[in-house]
Amino acid sequence: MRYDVEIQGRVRQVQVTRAGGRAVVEVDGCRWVVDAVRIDGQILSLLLAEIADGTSGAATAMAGGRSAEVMLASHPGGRLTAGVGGIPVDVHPAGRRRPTPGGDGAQRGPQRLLAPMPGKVVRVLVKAGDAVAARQPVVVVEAMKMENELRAARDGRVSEVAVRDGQLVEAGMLLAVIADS
Amino acid sequence: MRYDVEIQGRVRQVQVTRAGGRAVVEVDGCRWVVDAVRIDGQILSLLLAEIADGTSGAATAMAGGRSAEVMLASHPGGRLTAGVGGIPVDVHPAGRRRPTPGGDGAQRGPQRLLAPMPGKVVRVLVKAGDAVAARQPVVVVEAMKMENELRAARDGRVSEVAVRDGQLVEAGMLLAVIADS
Amino acid sequence: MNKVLIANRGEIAVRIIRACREMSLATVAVYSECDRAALHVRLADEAFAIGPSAPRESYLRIDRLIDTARRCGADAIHPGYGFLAENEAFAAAVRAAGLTYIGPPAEAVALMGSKTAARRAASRAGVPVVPGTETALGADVPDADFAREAERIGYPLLVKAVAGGGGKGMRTVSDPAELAGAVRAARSEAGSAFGDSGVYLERKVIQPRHIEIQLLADHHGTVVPFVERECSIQRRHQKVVEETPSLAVTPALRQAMTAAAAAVARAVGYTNAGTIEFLLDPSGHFYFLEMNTRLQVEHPITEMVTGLDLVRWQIRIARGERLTIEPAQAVTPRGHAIECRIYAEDPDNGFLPSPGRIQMLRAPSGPGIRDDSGATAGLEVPIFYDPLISKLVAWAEDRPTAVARMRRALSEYVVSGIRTTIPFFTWLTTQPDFETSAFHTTYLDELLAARNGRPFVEPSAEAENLAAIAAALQIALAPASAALAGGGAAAAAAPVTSHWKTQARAEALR
Amino acid sequence: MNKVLIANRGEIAVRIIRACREMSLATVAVYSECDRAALHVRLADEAFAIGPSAPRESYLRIDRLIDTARRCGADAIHPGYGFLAENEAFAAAVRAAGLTYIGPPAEAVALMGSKTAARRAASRAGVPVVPGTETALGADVPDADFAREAERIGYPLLVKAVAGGGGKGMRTVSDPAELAGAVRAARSEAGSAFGDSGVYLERKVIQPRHIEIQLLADHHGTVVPFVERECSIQRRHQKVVEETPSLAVTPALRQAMTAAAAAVARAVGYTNAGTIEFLLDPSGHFYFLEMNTRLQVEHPITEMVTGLDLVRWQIRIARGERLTIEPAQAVTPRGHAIECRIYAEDPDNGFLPSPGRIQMLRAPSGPGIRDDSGATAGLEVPIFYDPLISKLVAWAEDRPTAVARMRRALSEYVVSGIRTTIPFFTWLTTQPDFETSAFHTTYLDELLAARNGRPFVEPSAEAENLAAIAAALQIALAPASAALAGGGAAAAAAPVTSHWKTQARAEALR
Repeated sequence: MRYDVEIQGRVRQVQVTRAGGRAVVEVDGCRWVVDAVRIDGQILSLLLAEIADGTSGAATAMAGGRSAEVMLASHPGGRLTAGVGGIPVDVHPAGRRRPTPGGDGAQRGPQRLLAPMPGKVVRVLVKAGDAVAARQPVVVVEAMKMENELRAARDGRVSEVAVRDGQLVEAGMLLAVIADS
Repeated sequence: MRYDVEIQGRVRQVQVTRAGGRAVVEVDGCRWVVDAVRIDGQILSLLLAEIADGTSGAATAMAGGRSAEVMLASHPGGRLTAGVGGIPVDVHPAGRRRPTPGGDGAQRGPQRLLAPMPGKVVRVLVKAGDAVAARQPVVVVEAMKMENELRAARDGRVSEVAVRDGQLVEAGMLLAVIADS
Repeated sequence: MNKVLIANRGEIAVRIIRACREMSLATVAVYSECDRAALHVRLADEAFAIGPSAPRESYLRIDRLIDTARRCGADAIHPGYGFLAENEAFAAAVRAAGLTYIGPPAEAVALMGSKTAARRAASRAGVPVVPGTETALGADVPDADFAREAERIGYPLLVKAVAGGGGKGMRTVSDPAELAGAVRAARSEAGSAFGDSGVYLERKVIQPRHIEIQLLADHHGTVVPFVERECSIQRRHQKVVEETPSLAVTPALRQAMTAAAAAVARAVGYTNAGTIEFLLDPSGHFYFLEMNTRLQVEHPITEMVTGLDLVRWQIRIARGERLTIEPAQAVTPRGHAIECRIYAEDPDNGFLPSPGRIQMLRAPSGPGIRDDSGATAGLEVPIFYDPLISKLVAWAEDRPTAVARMRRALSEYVVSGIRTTIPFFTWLTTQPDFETSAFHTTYLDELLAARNGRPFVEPSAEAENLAAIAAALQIALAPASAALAGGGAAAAAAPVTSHWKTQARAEALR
Repeated sequence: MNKVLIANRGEIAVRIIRACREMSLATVAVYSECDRAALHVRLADEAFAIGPSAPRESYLRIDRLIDTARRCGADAIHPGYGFLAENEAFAAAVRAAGLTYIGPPAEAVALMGSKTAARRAASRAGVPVVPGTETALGADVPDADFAREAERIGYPLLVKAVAGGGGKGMRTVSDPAELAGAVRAARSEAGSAFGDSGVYLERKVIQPRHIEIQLLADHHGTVVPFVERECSIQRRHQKVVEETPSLAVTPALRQAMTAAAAAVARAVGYTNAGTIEFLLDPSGHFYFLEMNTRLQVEHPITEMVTGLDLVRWQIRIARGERLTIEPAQAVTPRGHAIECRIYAEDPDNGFLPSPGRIQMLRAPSGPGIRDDSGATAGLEVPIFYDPLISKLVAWAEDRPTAVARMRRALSEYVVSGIRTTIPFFTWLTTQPDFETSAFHTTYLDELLAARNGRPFVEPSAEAENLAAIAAALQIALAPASAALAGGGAAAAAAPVTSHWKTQARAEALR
């Protein structure tokens, strides 16, 4: 069985074959004998033994290997977060686009910068026509005690600024649009 | 809506009426305004305000009241355990019989004493024909480091002893039968 | 005292409920609309709604809090921290209603609420303050007066709001030409944030540490200061890691700082728990910064190294009991304690708040670990409040072991469904300057600025492989199993599953 | 030392993994068939299967354990407690394989494994033992010799197995006429339990307390004894609650007992962690009982009051490091610590094991609480091993506060799906004799006998009402909602739901 999985924005092919009671999994040319157990819906315990090139999975005599817990959390829109050793890894079913965090979800076309939480615009740092670089702060929104800088996902040019200093915004409200330059 | 719920072996009638956003619940003549929220599948958070006799639920002006968390765990056969303040309460849908813990589940008819875990019979304390009283130890089974006394659920007379000292038993194996005396 | 209403929410409400329960005091929680399912509501003996989610309509409503206390028969109120904890009107109103306020006198709260009045009080008590203006400079003070005053104090300096806190209404000025503009900006910010546009000038201490002294004071004249807390790891003036003791504080300095803290407390007739914050400059001089007239977020680390229960003592003091703590015990730390504030924020996305539903939670435990949390699986982290979900504390015999233990605990901590600052702490606790305690209050901001938004923890190639394998096997194991989706994730997980299932089936048909 | 294989399971394997991780040592877990999903497997860096679920086919298989260590490149083995922890052949085999054994010398394990040899060693070290026979009495010893020996020792007395432990092969004799029968019964029981039918006689101490002294000994001649643990709360010779310090031990007695414990350890060339168990009679005399040549289940309470990490020290000692503990620190408790052993047993049904799937778990936390657990939600508690799922430890400044804190923590502890001993501890910690520490080793058994199986905690009328209301509302809230059944409970819950739904619908149609 082959699965296409988008990991951190890059599509990986995962090949799963059953060999006896165990699974042999191949990812980008590397192979492991994997023993996977679901603890509850969201925790998967994996034991992995790498298969050296040119040998078969059956050669791995000991059951077990490197131990890893992966926590799978699901989000609206079919996105998953896989927590591996406490580090979140973005996972997508193949063929879908990963939304840029804080951005508008599209890798091409104008970036629609939305308010990720309700708050107050404390500073608009750009005006229409400004060129912006990836990660450049565009708008500062205050929520609770903190000021949060909302940044451009990639290079572009501001085509619209939809809010002004001091304005209250709701989550999801449009703040600015950045066209590809 | 009326629910019949068997609690610790006694059937209770629970009447639930919706009054505005809240529920008015009546159990055996006592009434409460209850605000219930499900935290996840198994935890229910209840806030209860007792309704004094002769008044209506609407008279309870403050939202909230006594706070209780109830943990509902399900078991095979439709039994539930409701954990209330750490104390387990047996809950059954009405019309079904509650199995006697360690016994065979029937309140009438012969008690079939089954091994609740695999282990070794260290002592059979009765022989066929003996009269036994409720809670009297009948067979001692050792599991891991402990000796466990299996007791009669209620008064009766031993009609069959199915194991002998030193015998290994599996979980669910018949140990003895006690007929009603 | 028989029944305590806790005028707060989240982890601190849970902390106070625990202290009350251990003292056989009944507890009353209050909740806003979005907090109905919160842990503090579930753990309390009683809980009552006090209004909509916005703080000013619920947790800041003095009238509703006191009314609730009256109706349910509570005879004491604990304010926690934040919300009304430093509001003198609340302290006064609670007492006017005949209830016990578990906190300081309203007068001390009011006095310390004015930064300039607090500075004068410290000076009078013989405690050094950072050179600056004695009184607030109002809107009518001409620019020339500011310039003269600034010249006297010396540059660089800070323009600070009299009613300030958390870095609001504060501006750094390095050049006299910038002064007038900075004053105007600070006044405007202070006015909108605190309703008081008064500002003052203060010399800017370069690379200071933030060192604070916890203290307790009873109604019988006893003041007990505690070993210092090192709180220099801050992001935009908000503490993110605290520890005790500080590697920068010698026994002689500790003696001087605790004595200074006690002197300030005595000078203002302080009672209950409070904290004096100091700046410590690189040459070892310390300056009074301000006093927090409440329990601090970071109080657990002090409890870990002294073995004393500060919340219990707050209640005992409020009941009129005498402080019977051995002064030496309070200033003699056993071992070392570190606290990481776990926030529902996405550290790799500029620390934006990350509200949402916690799908799974597994807190670390074992030797030396304390987790003060208000979170449970199934809870929505609301957008309305400080997104602190837990305080993870590691104690050990010495600092290196405590740091190692903190890293171990962070590696065990599982919070899924939302992003948290756990990966950030995993990164921070391995930074060389953190390991050697070579930091100051702007250390972290400088470190973050240098990273320019680069993620703290990029998944390793191995982590990416594991994620890919897990995602594929999650489907392969049992695509249609009821066990597939735990808790409330069932519905949300379904679309992914079916998408992949289709694909896998198509594959199998070839 | 770089990689440690932990030859154990459950909470103690988790405890050791935590210590290793804090020392940057890689960890290897081993697991039997039923333990594949256990927490120790998931937390370790590597994990390997060692056989079927029955202990003798997995956790007791010396060959497989050493083979696994060799193959994965582990250079040290920690035995934990139980299983092979007091097996001299294992200690010897580990060392013969060129690996470091994190435990005592095989010779000391062997010596202390014989109760009579241990008694002789203690006597030689000048430590009092309960009057009794010096050597094992074999199968050929005539009844008359037993009678003569018994006369010399005095009645009541105990017939005990030489290889004994946990009360097996033990008989109390109050009347000379019962002696011969008791000897025969004890021999037969000892033979089948330990493969050694040797027995000996010992005077029965009336209402003794079980007091034990933890110690550490390095390879450089340093022995450090610790403040005593009070372990008199036992059910059928198994400890269920432990605390430190003991209210029955004066400073002078502590001095004498710790000195005696250290003398025994020195006399047998002991190294690493071990515990000397004593009986303390009501008049204040103590007697050597036996030595446990391993880490104890109850070691955390000693860690809580001394601030020392015993597992970390075990590893450091095994690496050849010198013990640098200040002796005074080890015998000077700070505060009071209590441990409750949380078992998967049904206390209201004769403490029968209650294996099954843990549907939900919420461990208590907050000030002074430590939970050393091997359990998580979704885990099956297996039937093959000791059903200990967690050790709940409460620390506080003094005993009454620690007891109050333990009760608070018990009230927060949620384990659903299986029965546990939590309700039993809720009951026990409110017993007057427990509160005043007026107990001895048979206190609990007498208390239980007097209850004659009566449940410890009968649900109150209020609890029954709440259960009824919750059960009804669980359906009323959202009968068909996906959120209805959390975790793996989905399938199991369904029949109930539909049963009630039908009933409710029928009702609505009338």
